[in-house]
Amino acid sequence: MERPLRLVTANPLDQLARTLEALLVVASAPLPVEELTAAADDERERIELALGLLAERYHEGRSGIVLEAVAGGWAFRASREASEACGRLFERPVQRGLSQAALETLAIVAYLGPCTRPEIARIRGVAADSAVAGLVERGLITESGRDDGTGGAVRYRTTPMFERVFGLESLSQLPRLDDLPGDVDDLRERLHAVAEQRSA
Amino acid sequence: MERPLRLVTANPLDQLARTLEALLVVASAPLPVEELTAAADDERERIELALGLLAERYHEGRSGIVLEAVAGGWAFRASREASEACGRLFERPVQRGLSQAALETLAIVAYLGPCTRPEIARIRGVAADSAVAGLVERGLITESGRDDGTGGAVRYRTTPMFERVFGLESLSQLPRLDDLPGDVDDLRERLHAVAEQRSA
Amino acid sequence: MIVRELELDLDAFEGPFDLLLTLVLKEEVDLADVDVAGIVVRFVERLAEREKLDLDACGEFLVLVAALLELKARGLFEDEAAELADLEPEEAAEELARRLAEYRRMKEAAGWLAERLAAEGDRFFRLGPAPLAPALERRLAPQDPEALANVVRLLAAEPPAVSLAHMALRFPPVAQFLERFRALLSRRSRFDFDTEIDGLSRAEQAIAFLALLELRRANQISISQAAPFAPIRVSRVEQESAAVNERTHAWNVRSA
Repeated sequence: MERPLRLVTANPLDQLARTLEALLVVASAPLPVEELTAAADDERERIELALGLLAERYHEGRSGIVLEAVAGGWAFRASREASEACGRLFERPVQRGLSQAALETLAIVAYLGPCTRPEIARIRGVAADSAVAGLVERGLITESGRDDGTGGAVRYRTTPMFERVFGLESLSQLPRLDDLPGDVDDLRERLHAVAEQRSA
Repeated sequence: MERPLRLVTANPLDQLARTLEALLVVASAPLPVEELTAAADDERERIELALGLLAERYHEGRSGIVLEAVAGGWAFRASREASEACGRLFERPVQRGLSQAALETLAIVAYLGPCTRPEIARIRGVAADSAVAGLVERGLITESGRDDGTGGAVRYRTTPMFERVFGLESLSQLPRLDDLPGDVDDLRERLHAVAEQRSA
Repeated sequence: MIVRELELDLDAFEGPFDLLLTLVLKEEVDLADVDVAGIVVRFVERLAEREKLDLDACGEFLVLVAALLELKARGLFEDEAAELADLEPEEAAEELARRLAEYRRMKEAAGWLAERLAAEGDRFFRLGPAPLAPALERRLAPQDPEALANVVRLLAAEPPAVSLAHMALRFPPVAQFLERFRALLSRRSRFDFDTEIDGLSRAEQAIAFLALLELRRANQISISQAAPFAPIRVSRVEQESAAVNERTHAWNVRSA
């Protein structure tokens, strides 16, 4: 491990290359040369030289990290050699369950029909933003118009994917809540009333 | 660039180390050794040896990419040397620091969590709602079920992001409360000093 | 030594003790920010500089600091007033001390976190997915619909009834006692403080005492006490003399 270090230290571009490595490992999108130049606060030619150096070091077959020039700029990726391992990492066993926040949000949307984030937050007593975003991302709920026609908040409803995951042919197959009001409006009222009590 | 390669190739762990590099550069959260072991499909001891090798290579001062043990796993980050350049291009995880209220709330959740907003308010003597909301928004704490499993208040715990931002391998790295410098002792000492002066 | 002139140098306040009390009473300084321990240490240091033990000053100081501490403690645990009021004084003191210690530890922990954040704040790491990573496909295992029903039942469950007893025992504002004493003095030229506060909780008594100090500061009353622990007599100050005295002695609450 000693020799390569000395080799690198001898190179005047070394520090610049290290800065670029750092920028590339933090980036979540390919970085154009202009952005690298601005961030490293150096000359474009030197940036390009340093990138060349890095491309050689982070090269297929030599390293598990590979530097690649893509449409949008430069980015690190995993080596092809490791693609099987990466596949195992990303196709990790299907996710078991949903978080409490996700489950509550989903249950409210499923039983009450289309609702807005503010309403979900009011019933739960905590902000619903990230739970709603997560469920949309997984395709379990989706936007369904706006409250009061146009101007209001976005409403969300469950998707066919939701029905598949929960093994339902339709929403009418949701388990009955015998102990609670069967009518949706009454149930909604009850949930709001309890939420208010809880926050008092 | 030739010599280090031959050196590395001579090492039987080399291919495994390359695989780990690949996994770490694409992962979006710190990877626990178990996950690395499963993805690389190798033995745990060998994984640990290879990680040691990588930790030496990707070390502060030697590389722009630094490997660290954090939040219960292993992850790459940018070297501190490059933090200025990174600051020009990326947001810090906690951009503008944390208010005293936020820090106290975070301390309570980290030490006593999971806990509810009323519990936090009881210890701090003031409502914790906005501090909790701010910390949730920054991803430092997250919901963790409800009190007593009943319809009680939502409980919160710290996230892996919290451990990453604060550079903790796990919550057990937090100092024991007894070990924190208490000004109670300082106070007692000063009173003793005054008393001694008096009797002298 | 005159307690009200005790010079303080605290984080939240710098100046004489009587000014601090005034600002606290006017709610211009948050009592939660006042380091009472710092006041005690300053007083003890001043006391140590003297040849003789000043018992008067000690007594006065104890009364004022006790009132400040109680106010502060109550401020921290407002919602717990009822619960604490049910305890014996020693138990309540013990409980308050325990909670204050807990809060203090959390403040220490918050301080540690602040230092840690300052030291580790320049660590940059990727916050999103890697640029060229395989698309993450999180497939969800089949779920039991009964879980949805259970969650709705949970959200619809009545929360446990909260005792509202503390509403009646809520800490009265200083203004309430100010009004009460002013009203009393509009009917009578003097009254006995101890009789007036008889039957009140200790916290209420402390507030009443602070109201008394405020009236004295505004030069609307004079206070006398025949001996330590003797009843405190409060008399109305006549308007003419009040105007004369206005600027001279803002505070004059020393035991006789």
